[in-house]
Amino acid sequence: MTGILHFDDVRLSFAGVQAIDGVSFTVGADELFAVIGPNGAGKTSIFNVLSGVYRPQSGRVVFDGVDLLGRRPHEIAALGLARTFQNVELFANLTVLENLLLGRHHHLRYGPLAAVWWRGRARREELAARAAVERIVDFLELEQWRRMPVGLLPYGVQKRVELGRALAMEPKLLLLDEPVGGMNLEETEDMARYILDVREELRIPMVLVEHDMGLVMDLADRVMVVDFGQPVATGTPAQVQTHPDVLRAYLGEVTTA
Amino acid sequence: MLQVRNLEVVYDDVMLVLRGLSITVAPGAIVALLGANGAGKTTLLRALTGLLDIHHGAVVRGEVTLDGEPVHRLRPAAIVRRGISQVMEGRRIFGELTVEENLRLGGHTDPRRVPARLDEVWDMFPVLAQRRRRPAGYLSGGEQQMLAMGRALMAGPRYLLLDEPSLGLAPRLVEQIRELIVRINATGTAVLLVEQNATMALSVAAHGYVLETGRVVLDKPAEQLLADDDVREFYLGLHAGDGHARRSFRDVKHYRRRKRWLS
Amino acid sequence: RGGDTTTDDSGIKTDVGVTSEPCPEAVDTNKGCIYLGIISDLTEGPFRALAVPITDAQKAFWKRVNAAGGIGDYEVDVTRHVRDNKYNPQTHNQAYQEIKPNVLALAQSLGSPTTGAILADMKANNVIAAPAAWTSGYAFEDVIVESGANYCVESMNALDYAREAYNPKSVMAVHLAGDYGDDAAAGVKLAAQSLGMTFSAVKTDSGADKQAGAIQAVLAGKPDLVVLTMGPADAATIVGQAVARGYAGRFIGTSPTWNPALLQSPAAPALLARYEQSAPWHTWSSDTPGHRALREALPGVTPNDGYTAGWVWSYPMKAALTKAVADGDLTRAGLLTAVTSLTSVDYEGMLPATAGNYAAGPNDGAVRVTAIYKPDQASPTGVTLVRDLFTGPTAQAYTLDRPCYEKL
Amino acid sequence: MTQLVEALLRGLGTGSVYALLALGFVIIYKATRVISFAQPAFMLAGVVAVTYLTPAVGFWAALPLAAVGTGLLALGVERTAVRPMVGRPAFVVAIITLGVDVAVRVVVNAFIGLDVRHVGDPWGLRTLVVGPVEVQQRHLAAVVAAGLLVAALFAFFRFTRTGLAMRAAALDQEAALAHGVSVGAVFALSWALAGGLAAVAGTFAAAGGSVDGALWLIALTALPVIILGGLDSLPGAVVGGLAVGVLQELTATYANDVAWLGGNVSVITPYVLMLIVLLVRPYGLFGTREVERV
Amino acid sequence: MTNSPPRGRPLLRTSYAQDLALLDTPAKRWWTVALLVLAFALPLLLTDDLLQLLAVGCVAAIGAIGLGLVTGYAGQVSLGHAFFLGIGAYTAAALSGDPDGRVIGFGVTDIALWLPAAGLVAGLAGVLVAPLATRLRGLYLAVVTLGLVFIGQHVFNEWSALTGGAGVGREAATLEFLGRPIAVTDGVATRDQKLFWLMLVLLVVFAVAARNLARSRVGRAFTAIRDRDIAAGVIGVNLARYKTVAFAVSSFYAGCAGALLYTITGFFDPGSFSLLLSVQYIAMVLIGGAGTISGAIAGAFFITLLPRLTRELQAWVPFISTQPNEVPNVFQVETILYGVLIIVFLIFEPRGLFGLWVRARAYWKAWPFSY
Ligand SMILES: Nc1ncnc2c1ncn2[C@@H]1O[C@H](COP(=O)(O)OP(=O)(O)OP(=O)(O)O)[C@@H](O)[C@H]1O
Ligand SMILES: Nc1ncnc2c1ncn2[C@@H]1O[C@H](COP(=O)(O)OP(=O)(O)OP(=O)(O)O)[C@@H](O)[C@H]1O
Ligand SMILES: CC(C)C[C@H](N)C(=O)O
Ligand SMILES: [Mg+2]
Ligand SMILES: [Mg+2]
Repeated sequence: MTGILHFDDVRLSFAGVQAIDGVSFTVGADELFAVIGPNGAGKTSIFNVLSGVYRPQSGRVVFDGVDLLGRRPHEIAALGLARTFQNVELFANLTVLENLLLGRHHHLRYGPLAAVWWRGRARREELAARAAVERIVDFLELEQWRRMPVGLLPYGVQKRVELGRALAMEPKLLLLDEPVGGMNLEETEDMARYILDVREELRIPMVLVEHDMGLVMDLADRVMVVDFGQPVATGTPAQVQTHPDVLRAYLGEVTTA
Repeated sequence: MLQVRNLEVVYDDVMLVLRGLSITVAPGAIVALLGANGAGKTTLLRALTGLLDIHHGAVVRGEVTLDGEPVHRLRPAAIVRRGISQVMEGRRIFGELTVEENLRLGGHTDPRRVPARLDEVWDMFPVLAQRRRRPAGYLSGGEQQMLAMGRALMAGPRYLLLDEPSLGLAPRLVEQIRELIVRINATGTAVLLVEQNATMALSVAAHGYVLETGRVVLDKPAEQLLADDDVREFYLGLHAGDGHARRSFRDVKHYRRRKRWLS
Repeated sequence: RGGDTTTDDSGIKTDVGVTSEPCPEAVDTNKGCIYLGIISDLTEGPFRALAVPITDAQKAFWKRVNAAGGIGDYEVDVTRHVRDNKYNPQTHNQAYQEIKPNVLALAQSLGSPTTGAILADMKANNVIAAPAAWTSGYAFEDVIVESGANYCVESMNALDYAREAYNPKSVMAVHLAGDYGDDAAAGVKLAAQSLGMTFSAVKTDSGADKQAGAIQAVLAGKPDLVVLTMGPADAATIVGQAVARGYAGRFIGTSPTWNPALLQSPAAPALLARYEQSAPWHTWSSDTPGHRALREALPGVTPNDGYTAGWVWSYPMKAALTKAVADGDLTRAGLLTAVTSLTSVDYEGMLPATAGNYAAGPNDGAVRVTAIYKPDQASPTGVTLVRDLFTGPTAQAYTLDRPCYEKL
Repeated sequence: MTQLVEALLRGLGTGSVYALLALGFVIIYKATRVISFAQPAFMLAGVVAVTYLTPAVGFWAALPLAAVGTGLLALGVERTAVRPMVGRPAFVVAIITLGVDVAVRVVVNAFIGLDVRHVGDPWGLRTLVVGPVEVQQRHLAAVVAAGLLVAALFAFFRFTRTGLAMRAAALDQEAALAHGVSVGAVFALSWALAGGLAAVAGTFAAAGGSVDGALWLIALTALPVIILGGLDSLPGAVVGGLAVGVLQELTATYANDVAWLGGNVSVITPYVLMLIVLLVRPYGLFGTREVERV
Repeated sequence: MTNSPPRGRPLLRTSYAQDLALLDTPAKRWWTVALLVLAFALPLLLTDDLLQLLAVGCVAAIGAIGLGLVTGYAGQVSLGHAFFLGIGAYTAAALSGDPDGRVIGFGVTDIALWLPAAGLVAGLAGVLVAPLATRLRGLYLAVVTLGLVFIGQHVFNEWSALTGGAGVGREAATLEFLGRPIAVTDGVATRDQKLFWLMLVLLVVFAVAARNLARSRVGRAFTAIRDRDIAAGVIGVNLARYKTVAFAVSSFYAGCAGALLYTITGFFDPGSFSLLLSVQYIAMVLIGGAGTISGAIAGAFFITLLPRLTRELQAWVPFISTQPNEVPNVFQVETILYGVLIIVFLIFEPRGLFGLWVRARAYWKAWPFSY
């Protein structure tokens, strides 16, 4: 089986709640894979398992040939897995640039002693990181916000910075948790554009969790629907959209919003 | 009748956010308030419920009246007692209290009615009833939104202010919330619905306002708004004049030519 | 940067802390002023209850000296440069640095560790201090003009007294840490050795909740005599609890362990029955010219032996100043010379006439008298005399060759 | 055996005092998410008030009067020094309370004067003899007082509307405000309660002994106690207090000299116990786990 | 590098290198130079007792910078600073102590040896404590580190062979460099002048080092941990490692500060390393403005000078008694003022002294068009 990510029969429970109940899926090397499902279905939990925040009771997660289970978040990040968060998790007191530089944290290698001395290695690496980050600023059109503490930015821009921070990690796989949640139409359209650009220009495969069905149906290659921690259906957007279980569990009578 | 007249609000003594804004919510009505991020919707709700203070905001001109009586100088508790309740943006449930305790707190100003109202809320949100003794922080986003609404209803409001209730909710839940709003409204409670999801908001509201940079730019009955070209273009994502066809996100134009050197 | 040496009209050499202008509160405005500093524990430290009366008594003492004509052509001011040390060595040092450029000497430097923090600098700059403490180490420091028996000698006398009074076979020293407590405990140890008693020592900390260990040690060790060296509240806790839990022996507290208000405490019955207090000199209400002058100088105060101590401690400084003026050299160096050549100090009867021989060196100059008191509801300071100033055989025979606390 | 039982009982007695002290901290923490370092000063103020009032009105009237008085003092401090800090980081407020502690203690010290003082409690050093075992009455009194107060407080926070409002305000002031909770009143109430409790705790701490300026130090023992029990847990404060009291008394009785730790080891047992427990349970024995999710 | 910005356009940057510079505007450069010149000239203007106090301030600033790194930057509130200061002080004092004295001493009197040693031993202690920090958060960590102070104090009190014991104390480290004593008055300068210069130079070195650390990936990782630790982990910051680094660096600074602090008075006792000392350092960081190096420095001087200031205020409050037996008296007022000034400061200037400075700068920038 090819693919960058294999999620195999994972089970995770919290004191009485089965958050993930035997979910399996594979993400192809160049795929935009969407996960949808009702609130509390376990979508964010899947992401948290992937990024090492939660440790599941059973199952297997293989990313790029490496078993992820038991690894700590920063190790997983170093393997090339980046994500955004459902509720913006930026470092609010830092500027956009600093947030993006933090994304490059593990691409910088100098240690505390070099940092104290600064001249030489630390400075060289910082300059390189800075150049790399500027490319992302450019890519996501963040020029005007560069030096603002992100806490002061409009919500939509914050979400974009978060995407930028994930891109700064130069990931092999990108996880997006509700990238357009809480955005208005215009901002949603912008974000959709950036997601498409990431795919087309950077060729990074993605897993997308989103409630905006329009976005999911337009962008995703394949969609998995989960409910109560269990997979309900997986298939192309068109297949899923008409699946009776999906309609019942998730979409309700209205098909697309 | 809840009325806002020529309201001006500043933050930190300098930042003028609402610039002479007027709206009216009639008893028993559903009114939708649309507007881009940062238009001032949340600020308006804060002004209505007395929460400007703690954000270093203040009403500098204009007034908010409830049945003709000015309320914008009252403390939040007094406003809640007069029948205005708010569901805050971002749910703001008390993560470390149990679900039931969250609800009880909602009834803080009207303790005698708490048991009866609790039952009503359990009826309306069976999921919550199942989780009544769990810390609310462990609920998923949607569950938390239901809890926040239930909590506001515990005060038995005549005017319910909802700040983006569909935020982060699954389509079916958005649908549920929509129905819920209708049901709540059917009991005689007026609803002021702040939404990004214009489709949902305008499908329940009788009247709608569109806010931009602190001013009301459109003020029309809902069906007229639904037919408005600008609203269709910017809030509903429909092709002007093209019936119900939704524009695909893949077809959104680039306004700026992207540099290609990056890849 | 240090005063330059000048010579005044009457030919007396002066440098720092002596002015020809009158003191701020001068009796005779034609006289110059000698400024002495006071660094004491005035607000929140553990010895505040003692330090405040000590300081007051010293002010009264020097006021009396000034009223009686001052020292030569000078009066003495101890009010201008008063600092609070909070019983903290660093604070003490800072206060010292602050007032050092303006004072000739220190009328009071309260506490053993605090004084330790400025000792090196005092020696380097010839700054004399009257300590408010009785550590035996001071006998070895020329710049310190101590008064009365030190903690070590006082404990020896206490044991000699106990030997006569009820002949204990075993003794336990319960003491705070530091030169202060160690010094007293060392005296107990040395005396116990020479008197053939078994000795044990228990260190404790101050605080109502920190005495459990000491109490347990007393109960477990069942010594015939316990010598306490600590603050009044802690002493009462130990006496009260130990007796309540069945300890049957006796207690002696070394000064300044006593406080008259302890007689209102729940431990009062135990104190009245089992406790005695040793002291380097007589209590407030005694009948000597010095005590009478003290009471006159401080009318209306609640009796407290802090006053007595502050008063007594001031005599040698007065003697040294008088001598320095007589020698025509009121510089710091001159004052030091005066101190090291002092052979007696007039304590106005508060200490024996032999006391105050600073020229004689540590062992020969050491004052070795102690009085024993017992609690008494009727007396103003809550104690009555059981044994007048005496020097026991142990203390008499002891050679003070180095600070006692080093021998614990 | 008798020795062990007596040590345990003494431990429970002092432990109850610690528990009472800890309750004050917990209440303020629950309502405002702040550790108030002003508690020691309030405790001292309360005790000193009792020492002044007892001769005039008797101990049993003096205690509640002093508790109320101290509660009012705490209220005043809250109004002037802490209220302006609403919404600021907990640590800044904690440092403010330290400033308050310094200032209040100086004033109280002035009232203590030059002599030690006494609360004039009815128990003194009297003991109760049950078979071979002797218990000090003041220890029993402390146990009973702690038990009653904890039960009352627990019921208050769990079952009353005000109690719930206090907990809610602690978690999210704005949200609580939006539901009609007067956050100001919550703060005031919690400080007043904590102040009153401090006075009671201090009185039991001083019962059978004397009051001097150093008594405040005992209040610091409440810090390891609350951490041990869990910062926001009332039962935790009690269990933590009793555990610390008993352990301390046992150490004092059986192992006060440990070769490598020196003498009077019982003094640091609370901190050692706290370290060990926290290594195993980062939120104390009963503390609420902060909900952490992204 | 000569790619400085064109004249007259100070804010124009033509390379990332300029952008990364420590003092990135001419104004900042001028201010810094002026401040340093003034600081180095101070010994010619002030009396010895003030210089000594300022020397203490410099050392306190080193300690405060250290605490600022772990608490202000990395968000790990530590009340254990006194413990690390103590470890540094005793390491240095023991190393440079007299081998034949009453307490442990090894006769290594050169500051070039005992200062780094003090820092390293304290840093090591910090590394040992760090595992606690990785498990605990917020106030739990604060109180646990406070436990460290109590336990440390007990050990210091009891281990009299090293510390002299409670209420006794010992001599501090000897200030000697290349066999020559530093802290002695000679024809060129007084002891206190030299002390001040020495401490000032050390402060500059430590401050620049901290500033470099703060703007590096390490400093960014600290802030990330402070603001959102879970997210920091997910984007690749090794939480355990950086918390450890933060504690190690902070304790290193504390160790050095502890070693130097008492050389100024020459003598210290175990009672010094109490909760009060930790609290003073926390106050320095908060009052200066958490999360800035210059704030920590300003806060350190504020807290160091405050007691002196309150004492000087005596002269301005004539109606308050100077008699310690009357209430209220200056000594009480002095102590109360100490508490109250801290309170007032924190209430009215939430961003600390640093914030005050930012405001003043904003005001003068607009000058003469003040608003
Ligand atoms: N840390 C946790 N502790 C306890 N329960 C948790 C925790 N995290 C999640 N859960 C529970 O697991 C279930 C799945 O939650 P999750 O956040 O994964 O849902 P979701 O699909 O992302 O929902 P939404 O669309 O609302 O974001 C929920 O019932 C939630 O209460
Ligand atoms: N506490 C505050 N202090 C200063 N400015 C504020 C504050 N709160 C909001 N603002 C500013 O006021 C403007 C209106 O904000 P508001 O939150 O009312 O917008 P909104 O329409 O609710 O936006 P959203 O859709 O994102 O919720 C924004 O520009 C915002 O930056
Ligand atoms: C008189 C006392 C205040 C002195 C104290 N016992 C000391 O030696 O430090
Ligand atoms: Mg989710
Ligand atoms: Mg809003």
